[in-house]
Formats: sequence, C-alpha cells, structure tokens
Amino acid sequence: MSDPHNPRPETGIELFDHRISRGTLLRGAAGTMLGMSPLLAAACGGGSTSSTGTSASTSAATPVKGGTLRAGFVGGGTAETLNLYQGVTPIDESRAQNLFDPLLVVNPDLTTGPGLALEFNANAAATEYEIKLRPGVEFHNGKTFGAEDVIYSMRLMAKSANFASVPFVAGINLKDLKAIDATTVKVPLLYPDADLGANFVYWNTWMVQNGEKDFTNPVGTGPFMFDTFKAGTQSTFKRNPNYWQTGKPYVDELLIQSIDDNNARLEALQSGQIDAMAQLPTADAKAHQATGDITVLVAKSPQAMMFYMDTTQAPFTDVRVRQAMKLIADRPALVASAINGFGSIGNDIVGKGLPFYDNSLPQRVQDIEQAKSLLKQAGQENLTVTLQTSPIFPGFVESATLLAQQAKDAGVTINLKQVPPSAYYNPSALYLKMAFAETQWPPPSIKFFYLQALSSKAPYNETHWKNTAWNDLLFKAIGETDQATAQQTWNQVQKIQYDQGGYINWTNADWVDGLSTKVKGLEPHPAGVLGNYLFMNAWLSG
Amino acid sequence: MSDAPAPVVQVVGLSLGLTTGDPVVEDVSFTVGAGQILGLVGESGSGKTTTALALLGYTRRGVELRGGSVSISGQPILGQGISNLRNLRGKVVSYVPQDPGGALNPSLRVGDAVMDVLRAHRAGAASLESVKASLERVELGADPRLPRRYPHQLSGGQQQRVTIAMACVCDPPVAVLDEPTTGLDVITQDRILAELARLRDDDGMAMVYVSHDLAVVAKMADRIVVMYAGRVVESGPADEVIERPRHPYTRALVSAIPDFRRPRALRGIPGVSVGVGEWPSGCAFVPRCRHAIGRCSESLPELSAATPDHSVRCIRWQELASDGAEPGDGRAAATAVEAEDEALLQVDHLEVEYRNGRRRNTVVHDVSFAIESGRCVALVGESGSGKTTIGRCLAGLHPPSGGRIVFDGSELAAFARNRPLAARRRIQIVFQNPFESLNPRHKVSSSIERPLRVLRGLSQGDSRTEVGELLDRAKLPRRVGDRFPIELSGGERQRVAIARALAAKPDLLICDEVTSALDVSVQAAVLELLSELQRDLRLSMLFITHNLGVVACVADSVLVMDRGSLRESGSVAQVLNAPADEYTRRLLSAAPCLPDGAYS
Amino acid sequence: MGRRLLGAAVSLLVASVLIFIGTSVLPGNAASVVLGRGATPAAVQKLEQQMHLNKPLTTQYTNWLGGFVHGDLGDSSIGLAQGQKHAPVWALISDPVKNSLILALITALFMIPLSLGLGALAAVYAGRPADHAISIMSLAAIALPEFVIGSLLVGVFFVWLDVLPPVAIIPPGQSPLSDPTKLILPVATLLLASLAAGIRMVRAGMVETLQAEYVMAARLNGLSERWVLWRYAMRNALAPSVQVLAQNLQWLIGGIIITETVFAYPGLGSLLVTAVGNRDLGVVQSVAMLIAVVYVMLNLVADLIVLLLVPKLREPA
Amino acid sequence: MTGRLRFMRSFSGAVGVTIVVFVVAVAIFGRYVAPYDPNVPVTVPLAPPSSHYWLGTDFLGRDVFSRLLYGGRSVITLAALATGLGYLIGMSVGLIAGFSRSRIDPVLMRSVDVMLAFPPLLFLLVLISGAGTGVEVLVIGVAVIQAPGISRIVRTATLEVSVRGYVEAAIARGERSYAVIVREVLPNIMAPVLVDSGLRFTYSILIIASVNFLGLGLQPPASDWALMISDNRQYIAIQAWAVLAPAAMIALLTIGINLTGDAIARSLGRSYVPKTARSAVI
Repeated sequence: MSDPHNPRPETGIELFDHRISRGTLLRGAAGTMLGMSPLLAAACGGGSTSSTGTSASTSAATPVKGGTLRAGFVGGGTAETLNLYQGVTPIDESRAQNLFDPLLVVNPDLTTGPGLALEFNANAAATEYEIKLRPGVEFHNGKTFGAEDVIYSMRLMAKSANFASVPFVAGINLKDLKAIDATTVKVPLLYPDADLGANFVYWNTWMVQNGEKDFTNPVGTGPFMFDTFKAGTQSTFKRNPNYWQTGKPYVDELLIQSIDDNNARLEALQSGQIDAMAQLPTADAKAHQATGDITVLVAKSPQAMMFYMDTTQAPFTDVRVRQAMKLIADRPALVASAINGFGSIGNDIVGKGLPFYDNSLPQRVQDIEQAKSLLKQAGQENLTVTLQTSPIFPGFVESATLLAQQAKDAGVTINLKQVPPSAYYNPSALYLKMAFAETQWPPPSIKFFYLQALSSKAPYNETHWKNTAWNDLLFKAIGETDQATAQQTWNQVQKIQYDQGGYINWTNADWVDGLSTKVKGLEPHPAGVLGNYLFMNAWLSG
Repeated sequence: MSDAPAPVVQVVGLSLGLTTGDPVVEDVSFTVGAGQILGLVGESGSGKTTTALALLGYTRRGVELRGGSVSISGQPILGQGISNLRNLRGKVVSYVPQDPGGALNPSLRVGDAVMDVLRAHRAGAASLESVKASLERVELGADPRLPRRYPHQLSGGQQQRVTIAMACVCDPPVAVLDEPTTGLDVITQDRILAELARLRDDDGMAMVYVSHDLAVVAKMADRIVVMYAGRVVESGPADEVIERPRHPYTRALVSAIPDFRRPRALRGIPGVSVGVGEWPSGCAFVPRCRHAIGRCSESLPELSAATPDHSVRCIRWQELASDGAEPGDGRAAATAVEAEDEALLQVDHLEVEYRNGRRRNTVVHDVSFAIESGRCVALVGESGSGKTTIGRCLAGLHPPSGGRIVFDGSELAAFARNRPLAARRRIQIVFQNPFESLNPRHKVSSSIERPLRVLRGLSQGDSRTEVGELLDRAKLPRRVGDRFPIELSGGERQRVAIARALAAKPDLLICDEVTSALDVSVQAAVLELLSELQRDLRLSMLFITHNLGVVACVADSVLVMDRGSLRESGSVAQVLNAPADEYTRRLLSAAPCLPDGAYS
Repeated sequence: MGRRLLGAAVSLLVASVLIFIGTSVLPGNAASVVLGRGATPAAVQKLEQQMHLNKPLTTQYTNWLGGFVHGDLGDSSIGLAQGQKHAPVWALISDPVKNSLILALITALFMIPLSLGLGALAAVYAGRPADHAISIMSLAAIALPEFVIGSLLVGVFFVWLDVLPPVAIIPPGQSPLSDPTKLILPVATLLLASLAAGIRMVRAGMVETLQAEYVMAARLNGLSERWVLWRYAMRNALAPSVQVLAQNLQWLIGGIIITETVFAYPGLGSLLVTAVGNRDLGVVQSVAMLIAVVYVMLNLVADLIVLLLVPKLREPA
Repeated sequence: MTGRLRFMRSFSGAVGVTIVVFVVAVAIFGRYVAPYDPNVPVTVPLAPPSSHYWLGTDFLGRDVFSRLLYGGRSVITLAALATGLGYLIGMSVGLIAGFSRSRIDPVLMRSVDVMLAFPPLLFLLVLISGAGTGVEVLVIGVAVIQAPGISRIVRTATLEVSVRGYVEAAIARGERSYAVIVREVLPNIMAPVLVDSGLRFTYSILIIASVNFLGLGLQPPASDWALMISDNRQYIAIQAWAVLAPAAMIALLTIGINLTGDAIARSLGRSYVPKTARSAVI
C-alpha cells in the first residue's frame, strides 16, 4: 500500500489506495432539529488517527462479550430512514453501517481493505472493471451473498428516488452489468475512471440483497440484525451470530437513540442513559478532556469547513476580490475560537489527507495589507457584503462571526444573515443562490468533491465555477492510470482552485465524540464519528 | 316612652379608630330596649356603620377598637375571643346587610343559606322545617320551591327577606340592620319596613336601624341617634328629635328632606361633612353651621341633656331653642314664573326597545308628553320604568324605535351626531352619577370649556372668561376650575356637571336622577341651585327622579311611569294630592315622609 | 352551552384553515427536504405529484380535514417522499401523544391543587409573611424562560447533587411511568414556570372574594371560619380560578414544547419542532390541529365547570 | 405626590421601579462603560471569571461582562416594539369593538376568540417557518400573539368607560367618534392598560428568548441578553455566567415590572386583577 493508487490485479486485495469515508455527501435541509444541533455528516479519511487528549482505551485487554451498547446521535425526526440510499444524517449512517457491508472497507490509516469484494480489477484504459466477491457470506436471513446482489444494489442505487447514491454510480454503464459467475461481476464504465473502488466504500453504496424493496425490515450482511425502528426516537439491533468477521460483534444488542439537543445528549451520557454520544461540542470536549470523567474520542478528518463566494455575482466576479477575501481570514484564530482547536488549518482546497491532495501548495496566511491593496485595485475599498450562515454545523455561526470581525481590519464590512438550518440547503429557498455563504464537505474522495461541486455538470456548484479548460483537465486526472501523471494533473486542477476559486477553506475539522469510560474497543477513525460507527469492535467492561 | 323597657343593648363610650391613628368613632353611648327600634342616622362618613358593626364585635379591616363597651342581653361583646363571638353572632345579635344581592352567597341555594345559620347555632334544630318556618315569618312561605332557588333567581325584595330570615332564624334578641332598604324601590321598601315593624311587635325583637334616610327612620324608630363626624350629636325619642330637633345639624337635616306632602323650598347644608382625619378640635359641625360662633371652635361641646331622655351636643342649643323654625318659604312663591303656552318639546308616541341578539325588549311604550318653555316637568318612576331611557332618547344617546320627538318645531334625528348644531346646543343633559360624569383626566375648566368651544364656537380666551362665570353660576369658587374631579366632593362635581350643561346655553335641561347619589343635605343644595337656575335662565327642564319629595320641590308638572308606560300626568299639586291612577296612589302611600309634626 | 359548542367548532374550523394555509405557504416542502441537495426540479415535481401537492389547495384542505374529522390523521409527508405507500401520522405520534399527555397530566395533577392551595393560602394571609414568601417565590419563577429554569434544575440536581437524571429518554413502547425519576425534573420545570401565574391569579380572585359582602355576612351570622372559607369564599373564588387554571393548562402546551426539547423527552412538542424543521407538513398539520383541539377543549371544559360552579350562568340570560 | 405616582409609596412599588430603572439604565448606558468591544474575542473561549474578565468569556472568547452591558438595548427595544405594535393593533380593535356598540363588536370579538384558540408558540413556529427568521417577523409575530388579549382588555375597559357621563355628554354634543375616543375614552382606560402592558412586555421578552432557544430568533453576532442565553446555553456546565448573567438581567426586569404592576394595580384601588407575564397573553 505504499503505492496506493495503482490497481494491481495480481495482488488483488491491495489495489486501492484510498478509501472514501463516510459522511453525508448530500445533506439536505433535512435531518436536523430546528437549529440547535449540527447536522454533521461524516467525512473522509485524512491522515492520522491521533487524538488530542483522551482517547479510546486499551484494545490490549481481552474483549468481554455481551451487553447492550447504547449510542446517542442527533436525530432526524420523522425524516430518519433505514434506506441507506436515501439517508443523509449520521444517525442514518449509524444504522446502515451496522446492518450492511461495503465492497471495500476503510482502514484507520485511510487505506482500503477487502470487504464484500476481494478484488477490483480494471482493464488498461480503466473503462471496465471485474469485481471478485468474498465467497460464503450470508445475509441475516440465511441467503448467500453473490454477484446478483451486487448488480441489483447498483441498479437500485441509480433509481432517482435514491438520490444519495445516484452520483456514485453515475459513471457506470448499468445496462451492461453482468454476473460472470456467482462471485464475479463485470462493470463497464461510461468514461475512464482509474479508481472505481473508491466509489464503493461510502455508506450510501453498501450492498443490499437482491429484491430489497422498501427497507421496512432491512436484511443485510452486516454485524447487526434489524430488530426495531421508530423514526426520530430509537432503533434496536441484535448481534449477527454468523458474521463473516468471526468473533465480532462483542455486544449482544445495539441501541441507536435520537437526542437532538447537544446538551441533553451529553447529559444522557454523563448520567449513564447512553454509552456513547456522537458529536460532542468542542467546548465540552475540551472541558471533559480535563476532567476525564468521560472518554473524549478525537479523530483527524478531512471534513472541510468553508466560506464560498459565487464567482458570477458581484463583487466576487473579480478574482482580486476573491483573493482578498482569502487573505482576510485568520485561519489559526478561526480554528482556535470557532472549534476550540479541534481541526487542522485549512488551505483553501479540499481533501487534506486524501490521495492526490496537493500538499505542495504554500499555506495561506492572513495578509491584511495585501488584501487591502487587492481590493483597492479592484475598486472595492470599503466593501460591504452579506455573509449567510446557519447553525446547521457547529462552528458555522462562530466562524462567520469571527470572520466579520477580522474583515473590519481590511475595511470590509461583513453583515451576517442567519437562516434556519432547515432552509439552508434547500435549493428552492436559498441554497445555490447565495453570493457569500458557508458550507461543509466531507468528501469521500477528491474526485467526488470536484465532480459534485465544480465540474461542468456539477449539481452543487456553490461557487458557480465555469471553466472548460479546467473541466477537461479534471476528467483527464480522473481517468489517468499512471500514479505520478495523475498526481501532477490533480495538482494543476487544485492550483487553479487555490488561486482563482471561490472557496475559503479555513479548517479540516476533527470528529469529536464522547464515550462512557466503560466502552472499550472503539478507536478514533478519520472516516467517521464514533470510530467510524464500527460498533462491532466495541465491548463493555465492568 | 316614659316607662322604657329594660335595655337589651348597652353601648358605653364606644371608640374606634383607624389602625393608622385617626379616630373614626368617638365616645358613642346609647341603649336599646327590648322590642325597640333605634335609628342610627348620619351622612356618609359619620361613623354610623362602624358603630353598628361594633355591636357584632366586628371591625372592618384597618379599623380597631379604642375603648368602650357593648353588651347585649347582658353579655359583653367587645373583648370576646373570636370563637365566643361566633357563638353570639346570629344567636344573640344578628345582622341584616345593606345590599342583599351582594350579601347572599351566589352559589348557595337560599334554603341552604338559612340552614347554614341554623347549623352554626342550633345544630339540633337544623331541619328543612325550621328553614321553611323562618321563611314563612318573612312572608316567603308561599312558594314551596323557594328554598331551592339561588339568590339571583329572586327579586331584590325577596333577597332582603331571605337575609332577614337568616337574621331571625335563631331568634336573637337584637338585630342590626345596615341600610336594609337602600337599594329597593319605594313600594318594596314600604313592605319590608312593615315586615320589620311586625317582627318587632310580634317577636319583641330589638333593632338597631342604620340609615341616612331620616324619613324612613322617623317612620320606624322609637329612638333616634344622630351622628356627625364619629360622634353622637343628638339622641332622643324619635318623635321629639323629628319635631323638636335641638342640634343645628339635626335641624338642617330635617329641613333638607324633600317632602311631597309639604312642598317647600329646600335649604341645603353648605359645605361637605368632615371626613375621617379632618376632625376639628371644637364642634365638628362649625364649618357648616349657620349659628356657629367663636366659642364653638374652642372645645368639643359636651353631650347635654335637653330633657332626661333627649341629649344634644351643642353649646348653644338653649339659645337656639327659642329661635324657632328655619326659614322656609312655600314652593308656590318660587314657581311664579309664567308659563308660556307653546311646547318647546313635544314627544309623540315614543317607543323604545333594547335588542339583545334577536330578542327585543320594549322599555318605553307609547309615551307622549310636552314640555312648555320655562317649565319643569318631572318624570317619576321606579327603576326599570323606562324614565332614564326617555331622557337618553331626548339627548340623542339612544334611538327610539317609534314615535317622534319634536323640538322647537322640528323633528329631532335619533342620534345626536345627526342633529343640527343648534339642537345639540339647546338640549343638555346632566347625569346621575357625579363620580362618573366628569372625565377624571381633565381639569374642571377644560370639561366646562369643551361645550363652549364645540357647541358655541367660542375662542379660547372667551371661553376662559366664561368658565369663570359659569362656576360662579354653579356657586363654585373659581379656583375649582384648576382642580381635577378627584379633588372634588360629589356635590361639587354635580355642580360642575351642571355648569358644563349650562355652558351650552341650553333651552332644555335634562336632569337624570342628578341627586340620587348625594347625601340629603347636599341634595337639597343642588336642588336649590337647579330651581334658581331654572327661574333665572328661564330654562325648561325634564327632571327624572324616583323621589316624590324631590318632585314636589322642583317640578311644575309630573309624569308617572310604570314599566315603560305613562300612568298619569298632570300638575304637581293635582297628581300628588289627588292621584287618579292606582299605581300613583300606591307609590304615594309607600313613599316615606316625615310625620306631620316634623320640624320645619 | 350549545352556543359555546358552536363557537368552539367555528374556532377549530378557522384554526384548521389557518394551520393549513400557514403550513402550505412554507417555502420548500417535504419533497425538496427529503431530496436535499439532490433535489432537481424534476425530482421535486415527481415527488410532489406522489404527495398530491400539485392538487388545488382547497382539495388538499378538504381531504385533510375530512380525514382528520374521521380520525384519519393522514400521512407523514416525509414518509411519502421517502417512497412509502403509507406513512400514517398516527403511528408516528401515538407514543409522543401518550408521553406528552402523561407529562401534562402529572404536571396538572400537581399544578391544580398547588395553585389553588398556595393561592388561597396567600389570600387568607394576605399582607403577612406567608403571602410575601409565596409571592416572592412565584415572582422569581415566572421571571425566567423554561429552558433556563430547566438548565438550572439540571445544574443543581444532576451536575451538583447528582440525584436526578438530567434527561428523560423513554424507549418506544415503554411508559414514562416505568421510571418516574426521569419525570421529576421536566415536571418540576413546567411547575415552576406555570405555577406562579396560577397562584397569583387564584390569590387575586380569592382576595376579592374574601372582601365580598357575603363573606362578611357569613361571618356576622356566626358561621365558623372554616365553613366561611370553604363554602363561601373558596366556592366562589373557584369559578374564576377554573378559567385561570384552564389558561395555565393551555399555556402548559407551549411550555411542553420547550421543556421536552430541553430534556430530550420524546413527546408531541419535540416531534412538532423537528417536523417543522423537516417540513413534514402532514405531521405539522395534524399535530398543530390536535393541539388546537386540546386548546379549545380545555376552554370548553373550563366553561362547563364554571357553569356547574356558578348557578347564575346556568340559565339563559 | 399626586394620584399618578401614588403607587411609588408602597414598598413593592419603590423596589419595582428601582429595579426597572436600574435594568433599563444598564441597557441604555451600559455600553459607555463596557471594558471591551463586545464582538471581539479577548481571550480563550469560555474562560472563567477573573479580574480582567469579571464574568468570564463566552463560547467565542468574548467578554461576557461587556456583552452584558451592551446586550440590553436590543432585547428591550425588540420586546417594546413587539408589545407596542401589539397595542396598536389590539387597542384599535378593542376601542372600536368596545365603543361602537354595534354589529362590528361581536364580529371582532369572535375573531379574537378564534385567535385565542391558537397556541401562541405554535403560531410563532408556523409563522417563522413560513416567513423565515428576522427581526421584523419576530416583532410582528409577537405583536399578533399579543393583540387578541390586548383587544379584550381594552374592549372591557372601553365598554365600562363609554357609558360614563362624560363620554355620553361628548356623544350628546355630537362630537366625532374619533375625538370622543381620543379625548374622553383613551385617557381613562390607560391605567389598567398600562399595568397590563408591563406584563405583556415581559412576556414578549420571555417568548423572544424561547424562540431564540429553538433557534428561530435573533441573529448573531449582536450582543443581546436573549441571544446570549441561547448561544451559551449548551456550555452552561462549563461557564455558567455567560447564561446566568443575562438570565438574571431578564429576570430582574421581569420581577421589577411585575412588582411595579402590582403596586400600580393596588393604587388604582379597583378590583383589577394583576395577571402575570405568562398568563397575560392568553
């Protein structure tokens, strides 16, 4: 895995370099309470798994079996769903990840490993793949997992109602999918893609059984089996005794609890009503790292928090204004105050820690003088703009507030306009119409982010970026099978965004969660909250 | 009265005061013999009710006992513990309240209310039978379902009978009655009074009858105690006090009572009675007394015996005894105004109804009358007779549903705002309640100025001057103009209201029960003023009242109304002396009036 | 009574129109919410069609109201948007309704006797230390919004003393009564916030009644003080108090929305707040309508009790 | 002392007025003595109180004490605007209904009954979801919630006043309804209305704070007591002062207004029942 990118058919398993993390790609206005809590989605694996402060404990001890693990998440109300192809929130993800399995799994170091698939083998032009499946895996109802299930799953993902999974299979020629034998699938593509496997680690793409219809009683191959589900309240799952990862899971039962209010979720953890909570507010995390009464689980992640400027709306049509705004932001101060230091400093491009991320670009630092002179050149001294924000993610309103302060030094007045979370990503309301706003992306891969946000057909072109030459460059990078050439091309793609794009990425934020001290086995994971939802690893001591 | 029965009530040196310090009642003593009625008389603020309640060992919040003793049937009342008092109340001394509507528990059936009293004192005798028996005693036995009724289902008279039944059910030797007939119409009042007299005569119940109405007391009481500013100023046998009052206050009071049988010009008592906390060191009546001399203010006069049975608190009573009657001239002289023939106001077949949803309630039915220029027409009737509604129709405050009102030859529109300015100016109205007739937020001068500006279009400067003249006319000092109504007494306010009406230079003045909320001494003064104005300004007047005595004093002719219809009309002398209508006769016979020998 | 019933019906009808219009003009709808960032106009349109959002508003309204009157609360818009054939609102709200009712009833169970008792106590001892103590306490409590009161209670009873659970997580299908300690803080929050209003108004009513002529008359007739207080004062003070209490209970509905959120209590209030956020019109409309019904019913019941208490009102005017 | 200020003589009246004056003074003049810029982070977030930062810092590291000194004006202004607008609507309706004594009265009052059949918070939730957040929406929403209750009180008072002699005299003079209402009726219903308005004002503050709590109210970064409470609420276990201090100011204001209202009501000497903030709206 030293050379992560190149598919190497002969070694099979170790073909794929990076894995996509989990997280909400497509989060909507849905999902969150009216504003008190973030809709946090997961993001993708970045670098290290190191954690600041307290970390999940000793995997050295021998796991104890039995008991019920109760995990609290921000609820999604009646919008909660068991349909993994529609889910957008962490609580939906927590259920899907434990009911179903991916073709490829993400390791804590962001490499991929075999999941239900053992090999992804591409042809030379990277226009057709052959997937070898793991034999002998059983669904919860006893049926054996095989090629027809994969084909059914991929075609189901493409159904328009399953909007969350559609983009992942957009490059596949679904019509010509073919089962070569019970454990081999032929996957033809519509355009060259050097890294198809990366599309099938993200939870919206996991495997269901042939014939699955409405997900009211979902059957998967995952470590836990469906028991009960009450949207917006609670769901329960039983241990899958026949799980293919022998010995796991350790607990007999898994309980997922919706608790929207951050405070209430923390209090529930402290009072022993739940054993684990996703998304511990950073200020609380800091306080509890000091007291040590709960385990604070911190995982570095490439979750990008950004301000964005619409390049087609004045005054941001002028690249000098965009550059000036990038120079105004004091990123270290933003990270320290808005998210209490739980994140790394962003550098205006997305995907730090992911393959092909351009690490050679210099770190952007605040330069008020330069910003002022750029604004003067652009004739935009005493610029006044409105920044739209929302408490939809923790740190949004805080960072917007701070940025407005920082901008004063450059003579720029930023007025804040806060909208309710429910309206923020609503395309029929404001989303994609705002000139200056905040956004968050947890890209499963760099490829995915650029396809979704910046390519010529990108559905979520927040910055309204239009550049034909750049677009060609992007698809060249995607289809390039040579690792070094690919990196070069990707660097070009990213440099243009760094210099001219509309995104101001101020941080790659960590996942911060809280655990009861009796919960063992959950390790920080860059791909998602609570050790990437891998509850099969968790066990309860004492 | 010479062989007075043994006293059942003995009040000696009773003094009460506000907890904040000011005295309310000072050194009151009197006795009541068995089977006797003692009338306790005084104007508002005289301390009569406080004294009466002390007989039950009760003080209102903020009032405390300062000294003296009360004993009833030999049992001391004051200084008793609350549980002892509870046993005595209702059994030894009982209470009949002023407003029976408010004094009966609205959520209790009246039978149960009576039963509650029985239970409290004679648990053994508490039965439906005894309740019925006690109701029969007050002539409520006819309707067997009455005990199951709630207070609001009874008439005012029936309600008062129930409270009397409650006061009598345990056969206490003494009952305290606090203005028991004040809220009732005269006919009902007459019957209740007869009832009380019977209770005294048949059961030998002694009563302390508290009232401001000397005429009623004169009719009922064996003895009268007159109070002024918390002290007894005169007490004695009823007929003596009425016929030969010794104290200037009593004399003035008697003279101020309008009496339909003896029409005369009334003489009010100037000024207002002294309030608690304003008592002077000498005789409290000095500021209003026509006979006051320097000595009067020096020290408090002692209560001295005019006869063994009759005492008076005045240092000059002996000098004044020979002084004879207060000057009082006949009404005949005062009404020498020559009536003009043509009618200023003509009301034809007036019909008025009130609507409540779809229900219609006719309150005035086919009423016709006329008011000639310069004449005063009295409109008499009990409450609910429709008399006030007629006044409101004339003023343009309520639309008639039929008939017409012709004023000075032209028909008037229903609502004032649709009438020509001249008509609005020429008809003015003065309302019943002096405490609500002036805008408390405006100074007196501004209230009087308004009609000058609106109806007569005077400039600010002109109206200023005229306000002063109007205050003079209403016999108010000019400085009153700078006051707010809250700083004025009821009588003063009513004068201001009259001045406001006069400001328009009206030809017709409608007076709607203008004196019924005033003390009798103040009423006399206001009536005096109105008579004078009518004479001097040649006003025509519609005088609405329920008091026949007042009618006799002010009016030239009278209209008697009952339940919306006109029963009788004619000159005052004719209607009051030789009533043709049955209803008028009943009204006249029930109306309280002073005995023939009364002081005048 | 007939007129009151009619009035209540009219009120509800108008409320239903308001709710329907109010929820229908919300920008965005369940379709676009469910689709989120993935909502292309075509996809939204298709979903709207499935959810009958394309039909005339009047048709939607009559269908919804007709169903509601027959006990069919309709479908969750989110459920339909997710492709479910049936997503009955009733199935979603049956647990929350039960939980909220339990919370409200327990609160009422304490609130009614406490407001009456303390209010009467303060009135009987008006101007004395007991009255001042009650007044000051109640003033302090009404001065704060529920979420502050709730947070303070949690601070004291969980963070500091650690004797009571700070959240009330009730598993689906389980009754909140199975662990009553979880209810203590939510109930206490609601009580603290609502009791004061009740106490003060009962006190005011009682003070007025105690000054009534008939109370004085009863005392002057030698009736025992207890008899006077209960049969004369309390009985008549109760009528206005009933209306006060009904208002308090109505107000409780607002308080419950906040309190449930603070304590993560799975009731109607927290469901409503999320449903508004989710643009789940089906749920918002039905829950809002249910609340309006409860609201109007409370008025009606209060009127009925007052009718029983005040004989004067029983007759046609 | 004239009748107008008689209520000040009572202990509770004096205390109440003192408290209200204090809180309002802090709201108006506090900003001139604030040690720091309320919007600039001065040290680490959620720092505990110290000699430099008397009440510690908030979730962004801004000085709580300075924000407290700045934060009164907007919440008081907003609540006052909402209450004022509520009065404008409610008084117009109440005066017209009470004074006209015509067919319009039952119509208006039935509408008020219907409005009152709608839970206030529910109304706000629906309105805000529809119209979005914003100061105007909040002010209008709270005003609309308040208006029906106000119109009821005003109507009752108007009915009582408009049968008084001075009003009837004005009507009999043929004065225009507008003049009668303004000159004769309005000044005399002001007393109960004033007492009531204080309580409604505090209710406006409470409901604005509650709406903030649900995330639908005021917008940052304004320093505002209600906003401070909702912003810092989730950190109450870490830095309680950022919540307690503004909560205490709001509580003081509420208590002060209630005490003053009680005292005024008592000095009016009528059986006017002082309500409480929470019940005022119903």
